[in-house]
Amino acid sequence: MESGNLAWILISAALVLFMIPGLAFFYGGMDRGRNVLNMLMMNFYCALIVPILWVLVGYSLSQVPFENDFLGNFDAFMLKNITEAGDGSTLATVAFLGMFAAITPALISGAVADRMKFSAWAIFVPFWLFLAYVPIFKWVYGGWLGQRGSIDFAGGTAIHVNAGIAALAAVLVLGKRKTGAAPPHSMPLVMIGTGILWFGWFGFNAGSALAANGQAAQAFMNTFLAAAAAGLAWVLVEWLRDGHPTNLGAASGIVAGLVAITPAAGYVSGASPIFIGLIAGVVCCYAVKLKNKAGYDDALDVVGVHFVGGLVGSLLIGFFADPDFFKGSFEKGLFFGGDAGLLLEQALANGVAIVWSFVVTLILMLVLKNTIGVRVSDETEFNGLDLAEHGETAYHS
Amino acid sequence: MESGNLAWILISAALVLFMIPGLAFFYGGMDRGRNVLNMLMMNFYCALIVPILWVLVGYSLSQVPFENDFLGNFDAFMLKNITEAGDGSTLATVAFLGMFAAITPALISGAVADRMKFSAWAIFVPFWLFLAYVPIFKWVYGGWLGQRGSIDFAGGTAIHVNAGIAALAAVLVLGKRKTGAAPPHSMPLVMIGTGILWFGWFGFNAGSALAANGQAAQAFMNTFLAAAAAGLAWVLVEWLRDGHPTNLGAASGIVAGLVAITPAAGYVSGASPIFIGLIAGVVCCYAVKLKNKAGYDDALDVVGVHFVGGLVGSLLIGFFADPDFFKGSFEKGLFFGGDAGLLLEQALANGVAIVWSFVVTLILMLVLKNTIGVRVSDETEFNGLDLAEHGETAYHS
Amino acid sequence: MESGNLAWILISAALVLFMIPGLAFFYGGMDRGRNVLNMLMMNFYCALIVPILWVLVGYSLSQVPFENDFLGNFDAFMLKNITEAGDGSTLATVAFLGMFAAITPALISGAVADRMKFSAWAIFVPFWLFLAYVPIFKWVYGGWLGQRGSIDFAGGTAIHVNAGIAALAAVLVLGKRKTGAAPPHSMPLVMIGTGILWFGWFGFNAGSALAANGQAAQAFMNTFLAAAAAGLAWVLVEWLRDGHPTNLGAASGIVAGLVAITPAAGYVSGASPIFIGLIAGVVCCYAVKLKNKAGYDDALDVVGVHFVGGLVGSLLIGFFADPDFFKGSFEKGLFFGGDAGLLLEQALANGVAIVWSFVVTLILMLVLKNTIGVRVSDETEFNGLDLAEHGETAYHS
Amino acid sequence: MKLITAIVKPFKVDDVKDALRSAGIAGVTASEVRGFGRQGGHTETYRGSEYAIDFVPKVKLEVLASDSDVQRIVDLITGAAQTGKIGDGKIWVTSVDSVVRIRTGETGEAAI
Amino acid sequence: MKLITAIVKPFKVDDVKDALRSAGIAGVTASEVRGFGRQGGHTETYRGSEYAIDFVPKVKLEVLASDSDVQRIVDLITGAAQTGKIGDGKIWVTSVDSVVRIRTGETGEAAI
Amino acid sequence: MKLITAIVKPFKVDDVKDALRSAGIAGVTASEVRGFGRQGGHTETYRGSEYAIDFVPKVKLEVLASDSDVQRIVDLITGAAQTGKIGDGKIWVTSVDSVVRIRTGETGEAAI
Ligand SMILES: Nc1ncnc2c1ncn2[C@@H]1O[C@H](COP(=O)(O)OP(=O)(O)O)[C@@H](O)[C@H]1O
Ligand SMILES: Nc1ncnc2c1ncn2[C@@H]1O[C@H](COP(=O)(O)OP(=O)(O)O)[C@@H](O)[C@H]1O
Ligand SMILES: Nc1ncnc2c1ncn2[C@@H]1O[C@H](COP(=O)(O)OP(=O)(O)O)[C@@H](O)[C@H]1O
Repeated sequence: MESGNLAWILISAALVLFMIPGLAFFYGGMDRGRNVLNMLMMNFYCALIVPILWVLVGYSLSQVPFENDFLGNFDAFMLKNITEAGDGSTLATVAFLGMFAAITPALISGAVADRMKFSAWAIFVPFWLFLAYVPIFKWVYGGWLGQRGSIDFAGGTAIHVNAGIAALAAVLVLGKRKTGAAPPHSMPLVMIGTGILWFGWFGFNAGSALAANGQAAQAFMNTFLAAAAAGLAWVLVEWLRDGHPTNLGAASGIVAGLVAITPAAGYVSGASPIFIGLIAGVVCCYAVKLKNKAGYDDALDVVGVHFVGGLVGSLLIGFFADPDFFKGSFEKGLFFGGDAGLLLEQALANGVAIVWSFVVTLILMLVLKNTIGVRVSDETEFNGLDLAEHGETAYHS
Repeated sequence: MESGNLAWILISAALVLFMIPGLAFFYGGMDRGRNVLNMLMMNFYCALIVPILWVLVGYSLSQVPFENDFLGNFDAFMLKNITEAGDGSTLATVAFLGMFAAITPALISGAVADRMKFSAWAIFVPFWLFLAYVPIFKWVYGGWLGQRGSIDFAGGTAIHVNAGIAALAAVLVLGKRKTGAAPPHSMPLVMIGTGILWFGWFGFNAGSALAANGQAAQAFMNTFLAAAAAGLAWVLVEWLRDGHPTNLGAASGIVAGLVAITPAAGYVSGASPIFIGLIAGVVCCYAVKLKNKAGYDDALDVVGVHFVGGLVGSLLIGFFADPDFFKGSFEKGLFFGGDAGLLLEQALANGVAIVWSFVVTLILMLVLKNTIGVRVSDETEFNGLDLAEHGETAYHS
Repeated sequence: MESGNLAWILISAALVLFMIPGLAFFYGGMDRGRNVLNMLMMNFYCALIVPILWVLVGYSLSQVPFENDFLGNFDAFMLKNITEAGDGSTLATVAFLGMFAAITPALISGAVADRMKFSAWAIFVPFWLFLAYVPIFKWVYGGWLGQRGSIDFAGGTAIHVNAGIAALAAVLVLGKRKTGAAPPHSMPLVMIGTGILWFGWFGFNAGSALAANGQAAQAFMNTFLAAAAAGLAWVLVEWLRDGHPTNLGAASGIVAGLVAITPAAGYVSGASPIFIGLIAGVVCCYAVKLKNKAGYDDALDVVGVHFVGGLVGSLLIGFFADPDFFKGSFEKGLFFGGDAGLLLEQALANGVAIVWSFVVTLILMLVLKNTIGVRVSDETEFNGLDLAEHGETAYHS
Repeated sequence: MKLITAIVKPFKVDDVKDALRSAGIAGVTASEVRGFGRQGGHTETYRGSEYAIDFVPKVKLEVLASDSDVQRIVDLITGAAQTGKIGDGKIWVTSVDSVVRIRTGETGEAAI
Repeated sequence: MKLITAIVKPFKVDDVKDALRSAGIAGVTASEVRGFGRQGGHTETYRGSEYAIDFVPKVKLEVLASDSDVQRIVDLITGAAQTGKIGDGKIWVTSVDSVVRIRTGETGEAAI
Repeated sequence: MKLITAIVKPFKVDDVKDALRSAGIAGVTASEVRGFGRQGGHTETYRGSEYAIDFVPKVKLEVLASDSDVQRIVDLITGAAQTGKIGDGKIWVTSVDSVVRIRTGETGEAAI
């Protein structure tokens, strides 16, 4: 592998790792001051446990051999047979993918905020990794869904739709917060997280080309434009509807745009990312209000931003995919001379991911609920999880 | 393009994007706790609106065709004719330059802090982009100023002098704050911004070589040394003059050094960046006090740091430019065997940029003042802009 | 040099620079709210003074000519004879190494927190750089210790053991804080620092391959795994021992793992980084409590994390070194078919570094104590160093 | 006129405020305080070292009232702030000599 | 001796302090409080959801004074803190039994 | 019953609390305040511009006590909070009409 490609994968992997604290601050700033450490810990915990599981068997089960349809095997247990100090390309790729595996369950933490027992979360994460993440990842990348023709550049279906729908299942089991919603305890912390997320997402998306090439450059440009467009759209909707353009709106829009462009980043070109961003920004801005009507308590809008944003982006591939530009072997989108074939495959792949992820998450949460329990005591909920669950307080003078 | 060069441009572009939140925190920490969100929003807004405008027509007007003297055309409207997934070098460059376009108006926000209507800012930014940034950028890079012989590696004239003098024009129209100056509400936030800015500036300067080559390495080294030298100089002046070395002094000096080395980074070598940094640190440390005597209210010292720092660095090129080292085609500086020719060209280019930017910004602000108005109400100024302009409060418990 | 390799060194150097603010926030968040700016300033100061000293004579003394045994010379004074804009590889390496030189004394600041005069620190840093860092660096890399066979990939001995034992010497001279220990004033700030540190450490370790190659990829993977394993280990020990898994535990474990893998990153493979991380996490988690028994006041546990972590990692090389994998010319570790030779060399190198660094730091601190004094007044200690030493206050409303 | 001062648990503030509002009480001034009493504090552990935090967060509410309203207000607060667990807090009443409304300069009961 | 307590708008604190200082008043103790009264609170909107913030930021000033100074101080504060808009705040006066200056142990008016 | 209010230096709070606890005093309410008095404030300098900070951080302690305990508590606080340097703070005592313990509804001395 050319040194430039390896350098690009390595720095991209580092950027994705950096997104985990970024996500923690994005969520933690939105949370109450007495629960922020619990939120940070739920995220950092994913960065501690998942890498180990990933190199032990996660990578192997989700990738090896690449051609099989449903699940990998144990051939690359503890990176066995990946002994290539001379080149490093596979090692770099395994590390890069390990970052994705670590951040995906972390996404769910925003939904269960303010009330989930940390011990239950500590068990939830590894089980969810193997029950939901590894199989869906396999099916989408090289497995039966991918082979049918659906595409997912950097993880719209495999990551955002997957984690987003799991968030819904999790909060349905968990129940509503007794303490209700509260305004963000530190908007600057939210914006620090947002800045890190956007920065890191260039690695997430453009790094997924696994080389520093034209597709990476286009994915980079798309990541830039879709985030801007979605942030702009969200802010404008707010301005017209609520009377104020807000920072949280800008931040939410940016993230929604990044989510939506994730599956499409390496497959669309020209003005398409702007349209995808604008659509995702508007749709997610309304989608986060669904929970009030539907009655589930998705604390920090994982469903409204990640599930909806990921689904919107993944389906829009069916319209905007442009294989001519990329000289790629995927099908054309409806707006680029294709028929509905790709759109249907996208719908199918997401449908399968939704059903599978929802069901296994529901079962996992129900098992946890009926064994060790999933909720903190009411007293802990009112007094804050930081002290009761972690023996720490976020701020002292 | 070699993959290593493309990787370098892409990561540099991501670094420059990251500077926008960095700048937001640098400014936001210095601001009052009740205006910090307005400050963040002014910065993030630039990252939302400018990318779209840039790919629509900004890039085309400022670059295409490269040889013309005054202004580009619409040939690359919405990146038309930039269809090169195979290589990616132009796309990456357009994205890289788009980051510069986004951060330049954001620089101005520090001056107008605490009193400018957000709606006025929202209109100011796109107009300023096309009236001031695009033409000056064109003239300096490839246009009539550049063709005469002036040089500007990463945007001393085109970015810092330009935005810095625009900041002066803007506050002259805007008037003084009724609430006066206040100490920074969160110095840690200022330092978070400073850290991100320094980190990102390696992409800004060394990335401007548009390749991972010797010039990039030298620009990198210069960015490292000038920031350190200027930070050191500022802190020492403070220590001797005011009795204390301060964090804000270190942060301000670092930024002043980064600004001053920006135009020179790819043209100077050896100990030159240290001298440029030391000079910029001392000069800017005194320049920020000018406003008290001159009577304009440049809230967070955009004039004193960016205008003065950028001008100092740009003129010092006339002394320190070292084409032999770079085997470059630019003229020699006075200290390296040249005559005053380069210095005069630098002075001319900056003079033109100053006059143009000042005048168009003044007109733009006067038009805004006499139409939608540029200032918030006194009550909003006293109670804080965050709540009135954005319906948000930075911190809750 | 291939552009991909240069790009990798440059971005790695930027990442290491970014670690300095990261370290500042990690320490500053742990400190009291009235001393946080002093802590930040101690760290940022290193980033201002060291780069200048490094290019003046530091690099030359520690490297030129590469073959000598004890100390370099002045041949590369102010980068003389490093005139290679065409390629840039040496310049990039000098910058990269300059970042290491800057962060090493900064590590010590955590120990002397809350009571050291800033003027004493300002003098301590440059002297310590030349008395402790430069010679040990020389001996380990290319000098007599390295020639004997000890290895240190990215600075376990030369950086962490060195700074860690110096911290011990410094606090022995300095004495205990009158104000005692206090809980962290801002855990989110600690976690921001932790996130930046982990992110930057990929540059620190994987960049030390000085190329984007297989060794870099392995060092990257090792950095990922060891940090995760150590963070996990620390949190689990806490959970079992103290009843709560804490954020500070996760952060401390991550840093301990990063420290421990630093010397080994380019020499170990497979599951070895996980074992190194687990061991470092457990050992350091207990080591930070030593100070209570031994009676020295290492405020933020520089000894327990950096000295102990660095030593553990450096000695474990004697067990885990795997030259076959890397096709390297170093000796085999005990677990990979070697004899105790490498372990003994590691012990010797660290022993020499410990004695030298401890003694010169002790002398330096004693001289400072008996000349300008090293401690602030009791009143300053009680009222906080930020105001008295820097004329600033961290937070205003 | 009297000043009624109540120390209550933070998460009870909204309940008390709503109870007062429903009963037509026009104003309250609240502040963050830390209390030390029968309700113990707690311990926090950082890197294995324990820190005893003796003070627990409370909110202090102050209500100016005419003499005739005092008992009613005290009862309202007691009712709304009670959880029955240790640490519910105290209410005390002191006499006020005079009151002024800054905006109008009104004094006495009219200023409340 | 009396204790004068004033609730004022935050941006008026400096004016009040300066007025007291010019009039030779030696000391004040200030604290951040949140007030609920005729002046409504406000609404904040996050992701389209509204949060009613009923309490508005105020500052509480406490001044110990000898009986003869009370009226003068009340007038000074009223003058300096008045904007004429709702929410300017209240002043109330209570009687103090005794005062001690910790540094010296002085008591009574000498301790103020 | 009386309410004892003390303004003390922040780093003396723990000493005072410990002194009260050893003497069997059951409860205290503390809050962060800022004081303005003989002890001057300080100046901070940012980018060469000076900002006068007139108020210095203090802590306010409030202790409800039965009449017979008052002198003892005042002495305890004075003893524990004294450094002898300007700015040590004040203690003042006011009369309390009635006290209620919210948890139980107990009143009077039993509620303290
Ligand atoms: N003697 C006292 N003086 C002032 N405040 C007190 C006193 N005793 C208790 N408090 C306040 O009341 C709060 C609750 O008191 P505590 O003794 O813990 O429980 P309870 O309210 O059930 O009696 C304390 O946290 C403190 O703020
Ligand atoms: N009855 C009351 N008891 C205690 N504080 C009060 C009372 N009424 C008002 N306040 C305080 O005075 C502030 C101003 O009162 P408000 O009714 O809003 O306007 P105004 O001062 O113009 O009458 C309130 O925010 C609150 O802090
Ligand atoms: N007249 C006063 N009314 C209310 N508080 C006061 C008064 N005078 C002083 N204080 C409070 O007491 C603190 C200490 O007072 P100061 O005059 O500085 O020193 P000392 O306590 O030595 O007399 C002040 O910071 C302020 O909080």
